[in-house]
Amino acid sequence: MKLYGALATTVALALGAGTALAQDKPAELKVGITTFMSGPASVFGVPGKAAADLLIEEMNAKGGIGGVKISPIFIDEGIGGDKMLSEYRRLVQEQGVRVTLAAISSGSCNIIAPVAEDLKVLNVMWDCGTEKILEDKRYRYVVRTQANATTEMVATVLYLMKTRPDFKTVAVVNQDYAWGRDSWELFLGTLKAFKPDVKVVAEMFPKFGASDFSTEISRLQAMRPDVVLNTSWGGDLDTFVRQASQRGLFRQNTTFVMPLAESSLERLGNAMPEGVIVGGRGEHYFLHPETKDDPKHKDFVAKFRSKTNAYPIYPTYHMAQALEGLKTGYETAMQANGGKWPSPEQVADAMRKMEFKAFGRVVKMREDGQGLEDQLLGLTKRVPEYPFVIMDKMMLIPADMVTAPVGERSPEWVKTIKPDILNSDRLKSYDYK
Amino acid sequence: MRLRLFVIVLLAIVLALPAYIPWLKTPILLALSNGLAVLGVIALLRAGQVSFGNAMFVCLAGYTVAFTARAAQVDALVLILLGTVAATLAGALIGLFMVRYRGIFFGMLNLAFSMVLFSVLGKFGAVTGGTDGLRFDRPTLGFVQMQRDGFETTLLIIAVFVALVAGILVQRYFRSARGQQLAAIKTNETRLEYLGISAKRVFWGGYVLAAALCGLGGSFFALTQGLVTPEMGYWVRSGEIVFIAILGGSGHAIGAFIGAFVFEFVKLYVAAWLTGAWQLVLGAILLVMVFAAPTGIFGLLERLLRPAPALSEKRA
Amino acid sequence: MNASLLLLALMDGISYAALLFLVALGLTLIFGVMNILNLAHGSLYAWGGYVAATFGIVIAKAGLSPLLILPALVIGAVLTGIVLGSILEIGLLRRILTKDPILQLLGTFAAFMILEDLQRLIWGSQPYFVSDVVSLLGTLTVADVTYTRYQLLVIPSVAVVALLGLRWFLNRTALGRQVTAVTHHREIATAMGVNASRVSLLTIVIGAALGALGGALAAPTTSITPGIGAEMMVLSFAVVATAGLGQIGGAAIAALMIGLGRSFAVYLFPEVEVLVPYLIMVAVLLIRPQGMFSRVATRRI
Amino acid sequence: MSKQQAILSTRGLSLSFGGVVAADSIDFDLYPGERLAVVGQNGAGKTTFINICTGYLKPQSGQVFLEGADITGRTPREITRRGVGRSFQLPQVFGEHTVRECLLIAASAKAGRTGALRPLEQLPNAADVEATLELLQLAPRAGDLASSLPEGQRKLLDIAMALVLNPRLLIMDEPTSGVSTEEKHLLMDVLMRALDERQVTSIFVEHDIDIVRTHASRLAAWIAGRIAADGPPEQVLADPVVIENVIGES
Repeated sequence: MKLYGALATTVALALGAGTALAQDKPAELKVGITTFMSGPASVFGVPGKAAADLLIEEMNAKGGIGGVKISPIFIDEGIGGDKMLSEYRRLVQEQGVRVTLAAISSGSCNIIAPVAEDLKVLNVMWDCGTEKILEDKRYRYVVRTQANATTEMVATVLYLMKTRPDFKTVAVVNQDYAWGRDSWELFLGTLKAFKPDVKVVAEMFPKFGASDFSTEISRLQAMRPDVVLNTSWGGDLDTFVRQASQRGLFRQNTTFVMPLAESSLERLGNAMPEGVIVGGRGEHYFLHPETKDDPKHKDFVAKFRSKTNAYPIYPTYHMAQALEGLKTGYETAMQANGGKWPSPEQVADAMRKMEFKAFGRVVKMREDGQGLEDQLLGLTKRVPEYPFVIMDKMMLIPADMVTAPVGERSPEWVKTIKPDILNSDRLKSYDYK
Repeated sequence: MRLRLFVIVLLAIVLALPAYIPWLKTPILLALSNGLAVLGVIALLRAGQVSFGNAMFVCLAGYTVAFTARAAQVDALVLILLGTVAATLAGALIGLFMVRYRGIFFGMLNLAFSMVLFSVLGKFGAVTGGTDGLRFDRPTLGFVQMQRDGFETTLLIIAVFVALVAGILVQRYFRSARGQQLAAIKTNETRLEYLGISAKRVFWGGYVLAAALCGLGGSFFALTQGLVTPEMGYWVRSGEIVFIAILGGSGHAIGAFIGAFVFEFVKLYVAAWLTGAWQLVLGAILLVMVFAAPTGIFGLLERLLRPAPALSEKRA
Repeated sequence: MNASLLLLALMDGISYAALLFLVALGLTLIFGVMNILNLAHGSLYAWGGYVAATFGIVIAKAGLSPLLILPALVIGAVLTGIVLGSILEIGLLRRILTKDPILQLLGTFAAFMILEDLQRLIWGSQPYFVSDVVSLLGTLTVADVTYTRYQLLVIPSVAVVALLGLRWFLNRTALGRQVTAVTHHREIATAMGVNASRVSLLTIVIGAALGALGGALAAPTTSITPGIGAEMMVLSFAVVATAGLGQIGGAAIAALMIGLGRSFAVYLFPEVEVLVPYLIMVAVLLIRPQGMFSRVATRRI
Repeated sequence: MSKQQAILSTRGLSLSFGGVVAADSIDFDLYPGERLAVVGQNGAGKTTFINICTGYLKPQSGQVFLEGADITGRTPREITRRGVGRSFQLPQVFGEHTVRECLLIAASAKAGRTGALRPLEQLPNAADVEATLELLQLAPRAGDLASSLPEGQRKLLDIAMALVLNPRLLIMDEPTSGVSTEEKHLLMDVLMRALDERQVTSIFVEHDIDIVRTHASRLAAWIAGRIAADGPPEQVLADPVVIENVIGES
C-alpha cells in the first residue's frame, strides 16, 4: 500500500515536472510598478499601491496569470526622475523584470517610455495622462490602459455644455506645471469649438503645492466669471476648495469645473459644495451607475475600505485596469501562442488588439497602444448616506467621441470637434440612487 | 604615491563593473555628472562660501544641450562643449554680481537666481516643455549613430576620462597660488586686499570655474537621461550638491567623486529598501559626518592614502 | 489698477505676510543668538501645522466646541516649540556652535531632512487641516469680496502681538536683556555672568515656537502636506535676508513687502507671482548688500 | 633732510565718528629712511591715522600723498601695490594656512597672471619667502598653522607678509602689543635689523617708551586726533604736554 502511494507520488511529480517543461512558464511574473510613496503625489501613489497589493493577492489566489503568480516590485517615483531611472534599470537589468507598470506622473512616463522601448520591456502606463507620449512617437512596448488627457478634458467640456450651456466668461486656476497648462489648453481649445465667442477673464497658475489661494479667490470674487476651471488635485485642490468655501466663493453663481475632484471628495467632506462639476479621470467610481452593484466591484470596494478605511479613488481603478489589462493581454497572447508562455513582444502586440474590463465599462485598446476608456462626470450632491458629497447627474461619455483618432495630434484635433455631438444619443446620464 | 594608486583602482572598478552589471551604467554616469558639479562647488567651499543655487548652471547646460539637439543634428561631444560654454558664460556674468556677497547672502542670492531660472523654465512650456521638460533623441557620439547600449558605454568612458582630467586640473588649481588665494578668502579677505590682491577677482575666478564644472556635469546628465527638466535647477538639487561635497570632503578634488558615488548608491538602495525614509538616512549620515568626519570621506581616507599630508591639505 | 483692487490686494497680502513674519521672526531670533542659520526651521513650521491639526481633529472628534481649537493651535505650537526646540538646541545647535559655518549649515540641513521624514512617517502624506474654527468665526465683506475674519483679523493680530511681545521681552525684562546681550556679544555676556547656554535654550525654544505657531495658524486655512516645510523655509530666508540678519522689526517690514508684492503680482502679472520674493530680495541686496536694516560692520583691524 | 621729497605726507587730514574727532586736520611728512614711532593714549587716533593713510578709511577732508602722488581715498589694494606695507594691531594672517604658505600667498601677489597658476611652492619669487622666513626667524615654524603661533610670532608673520612684497614704506600698528616685555625687545631687534637690511622706511605705533627710545629715529605723540609733538624721541619725551597726557600712564 505504502509502495503504491510512493509510486503514485513519484509519477505525479514526474508528470508535474513534465508539464512544467512543456509550457516552460516562469516560476513567477515579476512586475515592476512605479508609484509615488513620497511627495505630494503620494495621495495617488499610496492608494494605488494599496490597490495593487490587494488585486495581485486576489489574482494570485485565483492562480495568477495562466498559472503564473505575479510578484510586484515597487519603485518610489518620489525620489526624483534620475534616481527612478537608475532604479528602473536595476529592476530590468539586474532582477530581469520584463514587464512594468509606469508611471503616475507624466514626467516619469516621459523618462521611462523610451527607456522601456530600448530595453524591450513591456511598459503599461497605468496612470499618467499626457497624450503627447503616444501621439509624438510610435512605441512597440509602451501601452496605456486608461484614457489620456484629451479624452478627459474634451469629455469635461461636453458635460459642461450639456449641463450648464449658457455662459459667457471663463477663468482658470490651475497648478503651474505641465498638466495644469496642457489641460487648460485642451479645455479652451475644445470650448472654442462649441463657443467661439467665450471670453477668458483670468488665467491664474499658482505654483505647484501652493498653500494659499486667498488672492486668486479675491480676484475670482471681484470678476465673477460664469465658469471656473480647476484641474488641480491633492493638497492644492483641497486647499483651494477649503479656502474658497470659507470665503463664500461658491455662493456666487459660478459653475466650478474640477475634473480631478473625485479623488478629493472624501477628504473634503462638507467643504465641497453641491453643484460642482467633478470627474475622476475616466469611467470608474465606487457609485458607478452601471457597476456599483456588480459583486466583483462591491467586493473590491469593501476590501479596499477595510484595508485603507477610505473609498477607492481613480488611481486605484487605474491600477485595476492596468493589472486586468496585463492579465487579458497575457491570456490573449498565450492563446495566440498555442498555450505557450508569450514573450513581452507578443503581449505588447496582443495588448493593441484586445478589450478588457475592470470595474467599469469595457476598455478597448487601440493599435497605437492607447486605451479607449469612456468618461464619467457628475454634479456634486449631499446625501445622508455619506459624510461627503457624491456625484449625481452622472453622464457616461463614450471614449471614441472624445479622443483624437490614431495619428492625429490632440491640440489640432479638438478644434475640429463638431458641436452637434452634443445631440448624440450615446451620452447616457444617470441620477444618484 | 598611494593616492594615485587609489584613483587608478577606482577608475578600474568604475569601468569594469558595468561590463558585468549593465544597469550600473546609468547610476555611474549620473554619479560622474554629479561629481563634476560637486567639484565646482568644492571650489566655492574652499573659499568658505556655500551656494544654494549652483544647480542652475547644471540646468542651464542641460537645456542648452536639449535645445541644440532638438534644433539640429549635432554630435554629443559638441553638445557637451556647448553646454559647458553656456554655463561658463552665465557664470562669468552672474559672478560679476555674486562676488560682492559672502556667507548666507551669497547662498541665498544664488538660490534666488536658480529659482528664477527654475520657474521661467516651468512657465514657458511652449518653448521649454514646461515641467515635463524637453526630451531629445539620442545624438551621434563621436559622429557615430549608436544603440542605447553602445552609446552609454562610450559616454561612460568619455565621462570617466573627462572626470579624471577635470579632477587633475582642478586639483592643480587648488594647489596653485591662485587656488590658495581663493582658500585665503575663507580666513582673511582684509589681508588679501592689503597684499594688493583683489579678493573679488580671485573669487570670481572660482565662481566661473564652479559654473563651468556644473555645466560640464549638466551636459553629461542631460545626455544620460535624454531628458532635461526644470527639476535639475531646483534649489534642493543645489543643496544635494553641497551635501555631496561635504560627504566626500573638500580637501581634495577626488572627494567630489567619492561623495557622488556614495551618495548615488546610498540614495538608490535606501530608496529601494526602506521606501519613504531615504531622506532620514541621508540626514543621519550627514549628521555623523558633521560630528565624526568634518573633512568628509576623503578626510578619513587621507591618512591611509598619504602618510604625511601637508597641513593645508587637511582642511575641509 | 483701481482703488478697490488695491484694497483687495492689501487685504490678501496682510494675512500671508503675517504668517511669513511669524516664521521669519523665529528664524532671525535664533540666528541672532546662535549666529547659526537654522535650516531646520521650515520643519518647525510643518510640525506646528501637523500637531495643531491633530489637536483640532481630536477636539472635533471629542465633540467639543470648535472655538477651543484657537487656544489648541497656540498650545500645540508652544509644545512643538518646547520639545523640538530643546532637542535641536541640546542635541545639535550648542554642539556645532564652534564649528565651521558651513558645517553648521549642513548640520541643521541634516536635522531638516530627518524631521521631514519623521513627519511623513508620523502623519503620512495625506493632507491635514482644521477648518471648522474659520467657518465659526465667520466672514466680513470688503468691496463686495468676502474675507474670513480669521485671516483678516486673527492671524495679523497674533503677528502684531508676537512682535510687540518679543520687543517688550527683549527690552523690558531682565531675561530679555540677557538675550540681547548674548546676541550682541556672546563672550562678553558670558564674562558678565550671563548663563549663555540657558539663554540660547530659551531663545531657541521661543524661536521654534514662533515657527510652529506660523504652521499652527496656517492649518485652519490651508492643507498641511509634506513639502510645506521646505517651501516656508526658503520664503522665511528670503524675508530674513531682505531685512538683514537678526533684524526683528525689519523682518516685519520685509514680510509685508513680500506678502503684498505677491498679492499685487496676482492681480497685475500673475506669472511672476512665484518670483516676487526672490526679485524683492535681489533688488534689496543690490542696493544694501547687508539687507535693509543691518549696518555694514567694518572689521576691527 | 627736508630738501628731499617726503615718502608720505598728509595735509589737513580730518575724520570724526559721531562726536569723536579721530583725526583733526593733520599735516604730516615722513622722509625716506626715517623710523617713526607713534605714541598716544588709546583713542588718540593713531590707528585711524594709519587706516586713512592705507585706504581702509576715507578722510572727511584733506589729502594723503605718497611720494607726491595724491592717494586719498584709494583702496588698500592700490596703495599696497604702490609699495606701502602694513601690519595690524590684531595680526591679519591666514589662520588655516601654514606660516610658509601665508608668505607664499603674500608673495604670489607679485607673481602675475601666469605665475599665480603655478603650484604655490614654485612661485617665481619663492626665494624671497625663504629669505624673509630666515630674516624674521620664522623658519623653524614654517610648517605650522598660522593660527597655532603664539601672539609674538603671529605678529612677526603679519609683518613678514607685508615685508615679503619689498615695500618702500612699512606701517606697523603696535607690533609689540600682546607680547611679553622680554620678548618685545627681541622682536623689535629682529624686526629693525630686517628693516635696515631692506632699507624700508617705517612707522610703528608703540606704547613702550623703552622700545621707542631704543628703536625710533623720530617720535610723534598723538593727542585727541592731532600731533601734539613731533621730533627726535628725547625731545618729544621731554615735552611736558606729552609727559602729562601720554607717558603719564603708559
